[in-house]
Amino acid sequence: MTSMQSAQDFDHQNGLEWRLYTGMLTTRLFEDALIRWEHEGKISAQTFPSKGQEAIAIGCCLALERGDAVIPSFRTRGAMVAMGITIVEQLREFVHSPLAAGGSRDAPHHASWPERGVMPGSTMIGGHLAMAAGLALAMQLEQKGEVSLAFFGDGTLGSGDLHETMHIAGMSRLPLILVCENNGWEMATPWQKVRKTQSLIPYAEPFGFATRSIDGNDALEVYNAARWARATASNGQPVFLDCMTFRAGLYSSHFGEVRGNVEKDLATWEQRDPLKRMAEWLMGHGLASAEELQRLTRQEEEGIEAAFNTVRSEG
Amino acid sequence: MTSMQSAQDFDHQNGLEWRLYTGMLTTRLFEDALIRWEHEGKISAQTFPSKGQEAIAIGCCLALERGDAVIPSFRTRGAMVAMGITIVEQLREFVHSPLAAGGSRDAPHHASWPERGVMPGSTMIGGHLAMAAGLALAMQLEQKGEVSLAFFGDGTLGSGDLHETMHIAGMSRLPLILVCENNGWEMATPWQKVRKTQSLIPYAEPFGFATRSIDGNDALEVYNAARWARATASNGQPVFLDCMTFRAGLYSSHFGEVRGNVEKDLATWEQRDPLKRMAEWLMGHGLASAEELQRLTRQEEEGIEAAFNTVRSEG
Amino acid sequence: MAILSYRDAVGRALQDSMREEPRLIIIGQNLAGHALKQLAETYGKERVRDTSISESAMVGMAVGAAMKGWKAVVMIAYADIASVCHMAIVQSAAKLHYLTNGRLDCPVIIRLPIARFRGHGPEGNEVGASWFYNVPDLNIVMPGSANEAYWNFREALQRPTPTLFFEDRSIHTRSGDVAENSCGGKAQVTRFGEKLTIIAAGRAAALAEDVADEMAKEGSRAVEVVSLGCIKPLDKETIFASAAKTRRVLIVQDEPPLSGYAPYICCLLDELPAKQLKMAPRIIAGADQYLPFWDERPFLPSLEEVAAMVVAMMR
Amino acid sequence: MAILSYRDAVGRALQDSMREEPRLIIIGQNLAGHALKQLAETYGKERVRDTSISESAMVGMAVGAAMKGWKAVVMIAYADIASVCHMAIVQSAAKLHYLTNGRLDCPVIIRLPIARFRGHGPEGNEVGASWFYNVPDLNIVMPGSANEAYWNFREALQRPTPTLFFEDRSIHTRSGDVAENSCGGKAQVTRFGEKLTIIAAGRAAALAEDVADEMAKEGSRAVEVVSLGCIKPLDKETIFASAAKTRRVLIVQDEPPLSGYAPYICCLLDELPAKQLKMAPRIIAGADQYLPFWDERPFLPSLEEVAAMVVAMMR
Ligand SMILES: Cc1ncc(C[n+]2csc(CCOP(=O)(O)OP(=O)(O)O)c2C)c(N)n1
Ligand SMILES: Cc1ncc(C[n+]2csc(CCOP(=O)(O)OP(=O)(O)O)c2C)c(N)n1
Ligand SMILES: [Mg+2]
Ligand SMILES: [Mg+2]
Repeated sequence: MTSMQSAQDFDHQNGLEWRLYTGMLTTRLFEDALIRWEHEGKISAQTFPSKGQEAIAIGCCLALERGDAVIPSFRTRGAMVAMGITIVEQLREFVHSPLAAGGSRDAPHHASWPERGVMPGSTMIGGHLAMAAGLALAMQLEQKGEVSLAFFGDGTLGSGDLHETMHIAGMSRLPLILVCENNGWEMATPWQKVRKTQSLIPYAEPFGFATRSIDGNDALEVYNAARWARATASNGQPVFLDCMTFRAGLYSSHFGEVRGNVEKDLATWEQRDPLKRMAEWLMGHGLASAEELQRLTRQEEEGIEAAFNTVRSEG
Repeated sequence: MTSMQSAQDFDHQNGLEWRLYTGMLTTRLFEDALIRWEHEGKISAQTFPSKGQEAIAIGCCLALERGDAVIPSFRTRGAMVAMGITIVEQLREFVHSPLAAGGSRDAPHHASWPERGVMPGSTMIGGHLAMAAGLALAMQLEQKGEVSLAFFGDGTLGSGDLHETMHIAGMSRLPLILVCENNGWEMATPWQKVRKTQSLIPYAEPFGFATRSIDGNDALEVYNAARWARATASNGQPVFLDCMTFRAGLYSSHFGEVRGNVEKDLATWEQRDPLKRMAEWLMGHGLASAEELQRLTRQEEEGIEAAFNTVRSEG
Repeated sequence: MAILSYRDAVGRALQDSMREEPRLIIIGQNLAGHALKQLAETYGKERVRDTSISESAMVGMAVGAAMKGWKAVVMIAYADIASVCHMAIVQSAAKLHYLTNGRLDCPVIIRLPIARFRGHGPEGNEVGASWFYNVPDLNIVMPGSANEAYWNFREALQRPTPTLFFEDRSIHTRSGDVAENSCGGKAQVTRFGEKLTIIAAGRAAALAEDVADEMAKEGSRAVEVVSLGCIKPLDKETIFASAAKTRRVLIVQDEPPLSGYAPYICCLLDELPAKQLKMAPRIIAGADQYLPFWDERPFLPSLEEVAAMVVAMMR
Repeated sequence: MAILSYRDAVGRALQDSMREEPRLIIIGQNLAGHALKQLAETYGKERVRDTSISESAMVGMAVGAAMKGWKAVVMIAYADIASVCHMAIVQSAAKLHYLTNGRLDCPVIIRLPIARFRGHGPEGNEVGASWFYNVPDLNIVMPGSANEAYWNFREALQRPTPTLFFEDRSIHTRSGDVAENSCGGKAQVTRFGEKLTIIAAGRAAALAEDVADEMAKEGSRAVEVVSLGCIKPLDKETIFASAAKTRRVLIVQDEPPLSGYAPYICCLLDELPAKQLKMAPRIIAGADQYLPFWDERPFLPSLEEVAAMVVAMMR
């Protein structure tokens, strides 16, 4: 029985599954639009598409509660979406709208809305993890049961900061959740060329983290694991979630790497596309029809275009 | 059967056991003298005494071969002794003798004799490990079967550089031996206050290191483990030796920390003093008498004083 | 307020801050067991936190805690180690305020004791302020007196941006009055004179005062001393006022001459209308080399050198 | 030798060095799979080494390899990341020669591409040379032309001390002749003029040349340009000669004004006998703030600003 079948408390359109689906859908379509706009010269920011990995951001962030904080990686736009930052608000950072909360100072993939739990990340691989631990430290001192969650790519294993952070967090029993977007690639380099094991769990365990390796392309499994992680971390044991996934898109919209022999993997992982699987689940459970989902996609696309026009008119 | 009983190829005064013993003895007496001279105002360098830990440096370095390189920690004076650097040569660095090979530039605990395999360390905890890996990298490229060995304290677990170095060394199969002087203390802080496990092995294994936890106060066990480590590393698998020991002296001659409730531990570990145990082994095997060892101690002490006078007269 | 030694002034600032700021934490090594035993007993290990030797994560965590409205003092063993956490200081701490468009503050002090004349060798006797001198939004304090030490510490915790606190151990025992009113962020005219202004900070400021005092003993009121206290941002008003008065400026710094407050102040003074100064400002700086274990003094500004330059400039 | 783009000149220098120096290795990320595919195929993965994202260990390893007589180029993804390996650069690489009293050399290049105008945001658009400007024994190259890029690279590998190679991607496509003879370490008078010298490096030097060219089009031969190429150590002879000739000096740098070559050169010129210059040297530097994602240009020296200052200074 996979978690897809075990989900409960379903409520059409407001139910968890629909929220997982729409969160992933919005992320996918928004990032597609960002790349398109960039190539059309309408915006100048690069995008690090999370295509194929959306379930991780959405599943984790929907499992959080008020007061929790999240630091996205450069590839976790879904975190902003799931934390309730609207497309308009996000777009403002790209185009230097006078209404941009962050003044378009930080790179848009690190844009933050601190009062709503989306914290600024770091362009330095691994650099944001200690900050996430510091948030957890403050939460521990405040004793409200809040947790801090950080996303990062599997390449972060190379950063000393990951290990230093795990060392202190484990020892201090911080309410910290580390979520690895384990897509097996660092830019154009497959994990086998630079490390021993794809899983990062063996490195986290000795520091005292509770760990789980999960199917990062199964939104419900991610969600359930994140709920468990939240409870565990809030109780004083930091958690490491290793989310196995695959990057279906390019490293970034400007990098244009060629990944050798990636076609077969791409085809395999297309079958495991989290959005597609969630759509099938919804349809399989009679909770949505193909037409309904298509309509939703069109609506979302239109909403994204409309948001872009809104934001451009603010300038 | 402990390694103490299993040793072979013994040859009076030139045999391994005698060399282990005299190496440790010289180190102990030399460090005692350094602290005494410092307190007498004759030298101005601080000393980080390896008292109680001498077996690690001596056992490891006697296991090395020509062309191998070692980077001592700030507490591994025995490495210089075992690598054949004379007391006179070492002392020159303390007193800025015109004959000091290093010109008394580096701190004397990091003094180096590169052409004889003693490389400069780092005052930054963990900072020398990547350099040791770089030496190993050069050795791997040169294919002469040489190995690189670095000593460090257990507090180094906190340094990101240790993990980064293990990551790359494991993946590149470098001929690197990491030797942890695991005395359970970081200055005035016992390991329980800052980390989960005393052993560092769980952190090294996932990176692909061959590992062994050993009695760091048993010179023969250290030697045998280091021989194994040398063969293993030279064959392309880096090795992590976790040498359990205890710091019988102060953190340093100038720091004067008070370690809470350390008396009992000190008493226990006095029984396990590597010098004493080796002396007992020699006497137990009829290879030395108590008088002979006392005479040796006096000789060594005189030699050390003589060396000091020699070096002072060079100024 | 009280006559205190420089060392005690820092201690008092820490105590008073802990008492008055309930959301202040201290992060460091060997605090409870050694360096801050008493504070740890008073405020508990939740607020006086011992960590592993992980400076990069320590600073990052302080920044994360600041995101939740906490303040932090990070205790670094000695100034040179700032290089280990350069990323965390520059990328995480100093940029937080800017990146978030002022929505988050970072009232964090990184305490960096300069370990002069203690035989630590070239990796333990540097200042390192110039590694950070051109970093926007980073305050740098270098007190030359108990008063400056106390107030600049207190002031730093009220700032929205982080502060490097370079405390010079070589003047730890120098005593002075800690005033009732804060001099935080302000330069002090600590000796009044007519003909020449010496601008300096930390040990160099103390040195300048000694020169002025020696000359005063011989009846000369030529030398005015501007002790910076805070070297970034600079109190330009006090600098310019004194320069306009004496019309001769000598700047003294311990670091080598290629950067630091000395060349920057020199450039600022160059912008004065021609003829305002009688001659171009002069600089005495440390030698452009590392400082050997054996003796740092020949390579640092000395009383004799400063006194001689004063005489030469007034000829 | 050939007309090459700036980018190709660096590529050629790397190729020629690999061919001519059998004991040269390259350490970086994404080399075999992307950045240096061809070199990796030619020289194999032993000499073109992909590693994890571990800049601190990468630099440390290069230093270790240098201890055995190897040379190394460490490829950093972009200049800002130098903060991650500040310790390895300053404590390990730059000090090796000094600490060992010249017994070991460290011919290591750290390649640091400046990622200007690419929307990387404030953690991806800095230069960071001033973090290192006051570090003894560290060479800093900042080429403004293909010629300077090629020869300073080649020269760097012949030095006993390491070199930071700040390559400015914003002038990657600028072409120029690579001369037969090395200009490594030497400043170049790239435009000859009579009345005013602009001293600059990298992008700023290219800017100065553009200003001189524009003025030349209008018939003015006022502006002379000294392109530094190597900003540390400085070629004082060329600087002083040009200053003595034109008697007006403007220094332009991209970094903020508090440190870097600009304030240092300004101080050097202050030491000239009074009246040698017609006016105090002037500086145009980047603003004392971070550069926003949205647009870096308003905060950096521009053609218009430099041209206007030239006019103002000659009035
Ligand atoms: C300290 C540091 N080194 C290098 C880089 C350049 N860089 C950006 S992303 C990346 C690869 C990241 O791989 P991974 O963590 O697996 O994330 P993914 O792209 O797969 O999501 C690298 C090397 C950086 N940003 N920071
Ligand atoms: C990066 C860094 N942080 C802090 C210090 C200060 N320091 C020197 S030794 C030491 C404790 C080392 O403990 P351990 O590694 O266990 O060695 P031991 O003294 O037990 O031999 C500390 C914190 C340092 N030298 N470098
Ligand atoms: Mg990845
Ligand atoms: Mg220890």
